[in-house]
Amino acid sequence: MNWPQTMLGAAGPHARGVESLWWLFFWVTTAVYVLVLIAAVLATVRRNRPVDPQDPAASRRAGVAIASATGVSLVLLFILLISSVRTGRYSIQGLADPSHINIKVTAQQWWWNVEYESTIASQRVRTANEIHIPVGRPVLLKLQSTDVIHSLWVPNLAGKKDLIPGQEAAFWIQADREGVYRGQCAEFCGHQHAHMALLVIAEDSGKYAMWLESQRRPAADPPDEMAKRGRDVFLSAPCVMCHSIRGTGAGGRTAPDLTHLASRLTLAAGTIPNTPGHLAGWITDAQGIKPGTRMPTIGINGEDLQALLKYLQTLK
Amino acid sequence: MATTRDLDVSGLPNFAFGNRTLLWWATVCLMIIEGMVFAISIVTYVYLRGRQPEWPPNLSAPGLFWGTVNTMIMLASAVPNQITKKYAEKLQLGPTRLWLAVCLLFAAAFLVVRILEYGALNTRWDTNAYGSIVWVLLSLHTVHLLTDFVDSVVLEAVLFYKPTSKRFVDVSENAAYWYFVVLSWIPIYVVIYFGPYLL
Amino acid sequence: MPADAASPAAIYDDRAVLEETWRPPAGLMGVLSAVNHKLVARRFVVTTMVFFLLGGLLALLMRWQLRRPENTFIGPDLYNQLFTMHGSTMMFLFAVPIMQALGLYVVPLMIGTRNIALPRLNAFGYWVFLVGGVFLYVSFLLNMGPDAGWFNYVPLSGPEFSPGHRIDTWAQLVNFTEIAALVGGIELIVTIFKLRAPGMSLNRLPLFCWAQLITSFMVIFAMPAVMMASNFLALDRLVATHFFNPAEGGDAILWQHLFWFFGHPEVYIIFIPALGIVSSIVETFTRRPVVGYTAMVLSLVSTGFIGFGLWVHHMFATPIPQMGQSFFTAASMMIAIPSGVQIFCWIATIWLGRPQWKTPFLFVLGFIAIFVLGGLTGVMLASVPLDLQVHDTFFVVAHFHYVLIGGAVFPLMGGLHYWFPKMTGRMLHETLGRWTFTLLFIGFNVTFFPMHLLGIHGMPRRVYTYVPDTGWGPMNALATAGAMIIGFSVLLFLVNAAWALRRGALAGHNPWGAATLEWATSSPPPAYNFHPLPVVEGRSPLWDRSADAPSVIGIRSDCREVLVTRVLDAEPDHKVEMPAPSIWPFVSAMCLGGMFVATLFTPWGFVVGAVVATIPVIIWFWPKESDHAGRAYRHDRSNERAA
Amino acid sequence: MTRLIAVLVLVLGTAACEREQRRFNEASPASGIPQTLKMGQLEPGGSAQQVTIQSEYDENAWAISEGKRSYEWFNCVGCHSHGGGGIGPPLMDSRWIYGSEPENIFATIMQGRPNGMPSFRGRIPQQQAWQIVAYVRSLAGLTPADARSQRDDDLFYKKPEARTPQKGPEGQPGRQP
Repeated sequence: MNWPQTMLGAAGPHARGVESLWWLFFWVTTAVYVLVLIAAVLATVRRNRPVDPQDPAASRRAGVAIASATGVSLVLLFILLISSVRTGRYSIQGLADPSHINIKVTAQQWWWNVEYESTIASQRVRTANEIHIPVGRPVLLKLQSTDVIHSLWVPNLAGKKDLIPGQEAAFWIQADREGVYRGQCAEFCGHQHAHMALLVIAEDSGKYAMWLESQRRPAADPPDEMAKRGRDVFLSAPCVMCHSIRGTGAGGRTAPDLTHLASRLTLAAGTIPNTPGHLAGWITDAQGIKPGTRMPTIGINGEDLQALLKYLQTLK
Repeated sequence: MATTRDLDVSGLPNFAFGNRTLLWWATVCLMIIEGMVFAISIVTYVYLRGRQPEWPPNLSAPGLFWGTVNTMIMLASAVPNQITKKYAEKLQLGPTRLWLAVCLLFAAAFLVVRILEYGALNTRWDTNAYGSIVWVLLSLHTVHLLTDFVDSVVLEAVLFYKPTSKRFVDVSENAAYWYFVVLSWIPIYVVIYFGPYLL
Repeated sequence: MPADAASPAAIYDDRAVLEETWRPPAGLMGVLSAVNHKLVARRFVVTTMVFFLLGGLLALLMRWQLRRPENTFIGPDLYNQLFTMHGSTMMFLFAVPIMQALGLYVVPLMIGTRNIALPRLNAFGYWVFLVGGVFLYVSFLLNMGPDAGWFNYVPLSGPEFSPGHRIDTWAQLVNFTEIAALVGGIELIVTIFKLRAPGMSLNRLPLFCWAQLITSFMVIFAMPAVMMASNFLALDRLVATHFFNPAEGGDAILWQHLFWFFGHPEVYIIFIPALGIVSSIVETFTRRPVVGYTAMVLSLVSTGFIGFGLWVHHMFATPIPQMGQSFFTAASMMIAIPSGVQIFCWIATIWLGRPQWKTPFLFVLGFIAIFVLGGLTGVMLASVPLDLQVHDTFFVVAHFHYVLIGGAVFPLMGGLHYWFPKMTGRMLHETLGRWTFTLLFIGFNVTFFPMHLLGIHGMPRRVYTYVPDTGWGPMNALATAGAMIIGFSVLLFLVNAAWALRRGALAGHNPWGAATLEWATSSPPPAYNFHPLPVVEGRSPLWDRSADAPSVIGIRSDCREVLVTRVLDAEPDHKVEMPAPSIWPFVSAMCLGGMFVATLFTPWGFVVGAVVATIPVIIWFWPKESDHAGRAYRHDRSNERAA
Repeated sequence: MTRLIAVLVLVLGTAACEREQRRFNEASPASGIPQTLKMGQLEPGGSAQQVTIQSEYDENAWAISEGKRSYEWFNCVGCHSHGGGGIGPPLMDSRWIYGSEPENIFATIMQGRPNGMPSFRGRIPQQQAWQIVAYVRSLAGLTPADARSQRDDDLFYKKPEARTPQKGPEGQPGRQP
């Protein structure tokens, strides 16, 4: 589960631009800091001090030193300003590319709803907490929020962008290297702000197309008897009030779409790995793992639970 | 060790008017605070207007009659206010009491008209953002009218009870604050009543 | 003024009579009705330090929860209250008020007058502040503490997503502390403009007073923004207005604009008085006036102005047009220049002067070391692309602790060590002071430097825990250890203060050999501060005081008379009588507090409360015998007549 | 005098604590349906002692707001709209066909009712069901005013529940007043 989540391991053009800007700022400010510290230490421990602390000549020389130091800092700040504005302009540069992919990301209290848009209704894909993108192609994320302010931030790919209820924001990301990049909500949004992560899985175009194709298919019929019984348990449990599985009667829109749950790497917005054990723990005691989450504690155990787990694993 | 160059201040007066007094500077600071409060409310009005295609959103603009009447009364009240200030700074007790009473009449008048103004707004505070900001703008100014009215009433009572020189300074400062309350109504009046047409 | 004709001849310049006229009343009534600026200010400093300790305890609890991943020491609900209370306490109940309280104590002494300009208003300001602080902590203990962050973004803090009255507590706290700050601001401006000793023209005003003056003007211009924002939020939550309801024309970003238009000047309101303290300490402990007086004053003024022009750098991640953001990048970088000039001037002063290694001076060196680093990370945050990476992460937490603890708490600790002898008459223990500094310096850096790395490696702010696989565990454990060290150093300071109050060495008039006027009085100063009032001849009154230095005579001792001087050249203008101690500011503050708390539960609480709160204010203003103190009034009580 | 203040603070304390409590995982007040449930006032012999189920969610602001969210997420709005009724009966007035006590409303949700009220047994978990019960009672003004919800971030279709007048449980079937 330890996927990269750092600003210094840039895997996309936007993040790379910012990383080089960071190192420019870092070295300039470190140099200034060291110089100021040296000046302060020398000033404090120097030996041969002027007899009259207020002698005008020394004061004038000090005035010249202050003026020149200020001049130098002005020039340095100007350099940093220009480089910052140039790097900033680069981050909106992706708009020109018409072949970009449109994804609508809706942030809700404590998970991310991801929808791959398409003019043909059957081509649309709805998944949660994971964004698959092809390597090398710019991706336009349309950001919305249905409740409070969240902030989408995948440090390896780009900066963060707030999702404000009542407004839609456009946000560009692009990955140049394959890999799984972890991101997290960066604007305080309530009880489970700490466990609201998402994964951006960058893969080559072939794998991405195969993944998209598989996500478009409805849920496969359960192969064996136990999985079939699991589906019946699912359709008669509280799950149907909120979740949806295309191909079955469950059509709830207020919670993640579970049609391809088994294909996801994590559960509960990047909090726990997607293994049967964790899935069982999450179903029976969601509040234990994420106290305050909207998933209620479901009273399923024993035989029903095993059947349900078996069924959920078939949802590849 | 009293030396010859000591500064003898025993002859100085023990009260003064205008920007020589402490109270004048405190009132100016208060005016800056109240001015910022009004300015921020007006900026909020303009900001909210910017987010709406139609303003006021499916409501009719506020009726102009009572607002304009009230503005006239307030501007007119500047005359007795100035006279009160003149007599106060001449320390003439009788005329100061008289003209301060006249100011109180004007204050009572525009407070009554203000109640009618609320009716002419054609919206409640909880209808939408427009209603909220318009009610807040009008209510903020009304709070200032009320506090100014209560100040003047208390001052008038004090002029009858124990009129010392310091009280005349207070009357003169109260007149200055009265100007602020009346003049700060002008931009709010323009925004509330002519905002729908101008913005 | 008493009727001169009937009463016996006025008594001028008599120390014994002065002593009697200015003596504060004893007993509980004396405490509740005190108007002497030193009594009120000392109480203010102690109260804000208590809130500092409470805020520190909250911080330790937070650090203890974060010391390892998926810790269950504190749940999310309590943790959200903890970090909101920590932020609100430190910003509203400690940082801004303590700088003003220090100003209320030192400024009247430094400019050579007998009391603050509007003493009863000063008492009222303290009581309103106290009611606000007690109200916040009682609510917190009743599980009603705010839990949406110290800046309380809507719609999370709106009526739909914050049920109950937790956020209303925050909104009312803001009202309390704003009134106290505004009132303090007004007093300091009027005092510095009108009550300076003759001869102290504006270009001889000490830098500490310049800092307090500019801070007070920033308070007056900035605070209304948050007052309106918190009242808009309270209206939205209690009477269903729609300022922040996107469906009915409101907007969530309106809150951010209103709050941060106040928010950024607020951090300069905390920081600029600290610059004043550093200037005072550097001047005294290098035995030389600060180099470039005009440059320092202009830097303070320009920091104050530019401070109002960069609030949008808190909102770079919101969908605000890119072009607008670059303007704020430029403004945010430009403000580094005045601070830089001041640092260079102090270093030049140390270079030319003869530094003494006393505790206050150590805190100034600590300030330079830490604040400069914080200022430079601030330049990084000014750049939009960099800020989009590290905004709302632990990098920002590290930045603002470097500029707030480094930039304000270090100078404040230096200031407390510097003025402690003047306030209490006792010297703090030198070695204990040095240990306090060393522990604080080490503890601070161990706690907050790793947070820069945490922020770069993706740890967001305000998280009650984190997943183990992120690898943030070790650095968080290190930060928690550092927080413990900070706790020890604050404890050490308390021990030092407690010890010094009883057995500290007796501090004479001027233990540090300083230059400013407050060191001309005894420690602690008498109730009337100066007898006779000094006449100022230069920027360092005590250092270049000639043998036959003139002083002011002809001020009455048998009533609380104070000399009012002109704004620019401080020429004597007229005399004013200061009001005597009165209980009514206390009663007014309690009624106002009752009104604000009642508004929490019913909108009618505001209307009824306003009427109830007006009564004590009118009585406070109503002329009464008890308004005047001093022997002049005891004779002609019977035949009071028009002047 | 100080004892009086101490008592006052204690009372204030419990009231405030109660309203602000966030109970994430707690067994709801009455998991099964109590045997004392009755549809009518008539019963042979004397009136038996009535067991009252005091759902502490009534005074809890967070539970009521969660109940409001579940009310909208589970599409109760479809028939009852926001309390004004439509296909289903209105919930804001004081006319209760099957009783207004917490356990009556809980039974209605669980068992379903003729003319279209579906049965949600097994579909809505216990805790969320009791939160919806608390919200429905707050719609009718049967719960303390300061715990009810204020306006929400949607179109302003009606006054928020917190400002609807407080009503006592006068004369409904199923429970003696």
